[in-house]
Amino acid sequence: MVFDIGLALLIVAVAVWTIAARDTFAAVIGFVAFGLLLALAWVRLAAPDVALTEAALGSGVTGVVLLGASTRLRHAEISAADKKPGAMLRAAAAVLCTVVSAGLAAIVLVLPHPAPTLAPQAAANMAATGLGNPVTAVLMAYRAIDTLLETVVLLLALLGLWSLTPDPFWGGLPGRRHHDDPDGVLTFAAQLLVPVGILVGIHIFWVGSVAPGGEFQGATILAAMWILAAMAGLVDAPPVSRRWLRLILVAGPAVFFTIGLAGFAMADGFLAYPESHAKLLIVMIEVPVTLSIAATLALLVAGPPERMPQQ
Amino acid sequence: MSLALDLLTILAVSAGVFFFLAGTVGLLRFPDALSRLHALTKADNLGLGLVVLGLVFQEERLFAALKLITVWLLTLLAGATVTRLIARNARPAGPRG
Amino acid sequence: MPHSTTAGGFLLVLAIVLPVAGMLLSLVLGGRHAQRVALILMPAELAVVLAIAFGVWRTHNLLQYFVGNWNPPLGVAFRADGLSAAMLVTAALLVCGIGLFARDQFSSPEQAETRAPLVFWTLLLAVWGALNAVFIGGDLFNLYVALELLTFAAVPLVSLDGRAETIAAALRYLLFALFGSILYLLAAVLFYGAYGTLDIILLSARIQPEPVAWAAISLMTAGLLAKAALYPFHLWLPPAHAGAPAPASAILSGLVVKAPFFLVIRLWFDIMPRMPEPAAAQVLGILGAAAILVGSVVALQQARLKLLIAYSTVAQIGYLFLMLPLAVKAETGHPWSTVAWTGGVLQAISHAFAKAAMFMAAGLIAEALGHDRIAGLAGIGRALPITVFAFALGGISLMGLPPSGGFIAKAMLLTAAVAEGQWWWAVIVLTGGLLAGGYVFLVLARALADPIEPLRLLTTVSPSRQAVVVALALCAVLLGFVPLRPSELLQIGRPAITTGLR
Amino acid sequence: MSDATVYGLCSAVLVGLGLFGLIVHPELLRKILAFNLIGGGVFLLFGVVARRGAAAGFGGDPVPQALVITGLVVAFAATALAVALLRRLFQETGRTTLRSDG
Repeated sequence: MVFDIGLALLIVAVAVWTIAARDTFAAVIGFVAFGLLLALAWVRLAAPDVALTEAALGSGVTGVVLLGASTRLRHAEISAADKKPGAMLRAAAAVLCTVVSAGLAAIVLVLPHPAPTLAPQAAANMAATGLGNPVTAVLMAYRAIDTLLETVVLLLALLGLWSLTPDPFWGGLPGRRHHDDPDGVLTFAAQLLVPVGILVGIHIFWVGSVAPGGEFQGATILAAMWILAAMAGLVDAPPVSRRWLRLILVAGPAVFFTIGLAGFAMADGFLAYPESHAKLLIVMIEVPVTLSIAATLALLVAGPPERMPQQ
Repeated sequence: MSLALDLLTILAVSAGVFFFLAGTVGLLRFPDALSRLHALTKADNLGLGLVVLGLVFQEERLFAALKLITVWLLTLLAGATVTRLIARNARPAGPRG
Repeated sequence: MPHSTTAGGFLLVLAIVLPVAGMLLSLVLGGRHAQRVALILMPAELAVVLAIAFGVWRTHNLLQYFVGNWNPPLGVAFRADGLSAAMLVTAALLVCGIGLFARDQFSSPEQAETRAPLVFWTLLLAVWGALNAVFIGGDLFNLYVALELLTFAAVPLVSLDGRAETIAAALRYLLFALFGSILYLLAAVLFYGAYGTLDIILLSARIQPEPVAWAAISLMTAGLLAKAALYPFHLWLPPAHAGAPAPASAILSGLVVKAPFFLVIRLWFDIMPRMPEPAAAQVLGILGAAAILVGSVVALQQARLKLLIAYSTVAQIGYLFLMLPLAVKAETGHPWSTVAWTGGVLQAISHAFAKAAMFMAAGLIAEALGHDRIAGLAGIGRALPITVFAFALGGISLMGLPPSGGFIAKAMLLTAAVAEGQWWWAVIVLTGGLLAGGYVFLVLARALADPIEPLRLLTTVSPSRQAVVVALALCAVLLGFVPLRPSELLQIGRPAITTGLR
Repeated sequence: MSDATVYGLCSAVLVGLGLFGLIVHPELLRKILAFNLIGGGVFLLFGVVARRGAAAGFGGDPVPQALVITGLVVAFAATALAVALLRRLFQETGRTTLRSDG
């Protein structure tokens, strides 16, 4: 109990520092620390799956995106007109926010005590899904439509990012070509860490059906490994117009749709799995989805195409 | 037997904590980014190693102990990579880099 | 209220699967095929949507589908009632019109794949899929994902031509949309924390008038207002909708802005019928009235045609929210509340057609003249008679002159306001119509004036595109022949309490 | 005062802090950062609700936990798109704030 209070206070302290820090770069570093502490809080809330996702995606990959942006925008000139708002507005904002926090805290305290829960129903129907991990059962069986639409949302964000490409660069290579001296520490570390990371990513994806883990966490780790290899200059992003790249990006949702529609014939409805080999079908969906999400996350971090392939 | 193990654990973990403390002091006291990085990576990696050692004594299952040690090795590698990236950013035109 | 998947339920799945699958296909095939996939898909999806509407009309009950055969609260349900059927058909007709209109503006060259056409056609299908998901979603978190799908499909449409001000407009739009989504999420977690379900019908059975419920309702409403650009949150809409290319701004103003309003209706009329009538309905009415006045007055001062139409959208959204204080008579099942309810929905549908036609007409005028300054419109009436005629038809519906859907909607709102004794809303509706008349005539007078030096057009506008614009404007006018009483279709699936007539 | 309530209060404070950061900072990157902070707070509230609903042998109700994982992925997609728009705005105009700030 004392540990929780301490952790909560630490999280709030880091969050205050993230808001109060003057320099954006420092604020982003604070945010990454905030994300990792939040992952610890998720472990304390008995949600290891979410802790993994928060650490890998919430603070890791988001941190990389924000860090990349803050270094690029470091010398942006702040025109006088947009200086920090006056003390009056800050005071008003502070009052408003304390009221919002207090209201929310009051609501949290007054939540009903025999807290309504769907855990018993989720547990009762687990046998039909053939899965051991309840969270994966919710993601892939009970609310499979949300997961399906969410992979499409990720793909749309990537398409939105690509739509920002200046016209001459369409079909080019996303992001900058990073170079590092071949016998430097980074290249050595990348060559050693990337294979291990890919192994860990596949393990976390595979173990997801019975223990904490799953496709999103595994995909994030695989994407992180690709980003590390790209940063060390070992690998370069493929041109955006390549057909095979688009196929990989679309493979996840496409397979999810096909198996979902096959549910009409095999089981009794869209995204329903026949009980006999529900787990097999779910794994058959998860493999392409993990690949698609890993590719999408990596390309989201790489950014819109900025250079043409040198034929 | 378990008393000795507990004693070893307490010793190792407290040594580890001491090194973490040293690293943090280094972070606060040292003038520029590079020396801070130096202090942090040295002290914290060693500190983590000792804490992991302390935990290994408590661990019955060999597989879990090996997992703990791999965690430490991965942190070493990750630490080295991140330090290299920050150093590259902090002083791009280094003497040799 | 059926408790399992109903007969035509699988059609609901098709309504979402077809456009999204089309989007994936056009992304993979790329190049010229993206447009072909979209154009092939439109009639098929229109058929599915019409089948849904017919299914709802024939059974006189809502179509329901439990995804994966899991019953709520564990599983997610799709439901299409009368209101969803009407909005689905509107969306289908509008997207088909936009598809035909944008055929050669976004045609991809044969050899290389270029950016704008691929992005436009893929995102058009994505917007369609997202709209269908919003209209038939039955679960609050599923609706959150659908709203995000809609936001991520709409924001890149705004900055499609890559100019600096459209990128700034797209970024401001994204920030407001994110602010709305976070408030919506906060409300969803409070609903789940208090009642253990996110399914709309189960929630309406379990909800009690207690602080948690009021907090969740106000947070969700505030979030949806930010996404629907109602008065205090309307800053992002004009630059975004004016900056987008004509077919994109047509779907943005016509439908994308309506989706959050649709969810406000779901929240206020499906989740809260048993709650005592909140005073907040009056607040929403006041915000709607403010939107009408501010939107119309600022529209009068605009120098550019597309900005004028965008501010007119801000005003017409105000009309939508006027419906709330009139139609939310929970317990008493006041007979006039169903009249106001039908009026509000008709206003949403007729505005969709009229505004899409006006934006597309403005697009054609801008293409022909090379600019869209209202001052320089002199003589366009003679050069592009059909386009200006379509613009005028749309304007008639906005003003609420008799032979148009707008007239029926405003007439219903007026009668409901007077009958329920809230006469001040009637005054607002009339002044709004007057101001709308002001800015439409402002444009028409300038367009029909004789030019000082003879007008030379940059490009000739193909008559087929003008025909599409006139067709959509006629749809808005044809809505004027709907009988002046609560429509049968829109009452299907309403919780029994509010249908006072029954 | 179960441990779930501690994190509930922590999430309430985070939402307030994020809102403050959102209003006060004119730079867009700081606004995106503030959004992520509020998002973290709201998802923590999901976790608290899940922990309170622990039953049937699970440490927490799996449904809100699954919703958080979906929400985190969507939130990341939003951040990536917002940052891309911001970087393109910076390339075009050299500024990282919106003129008449909404």
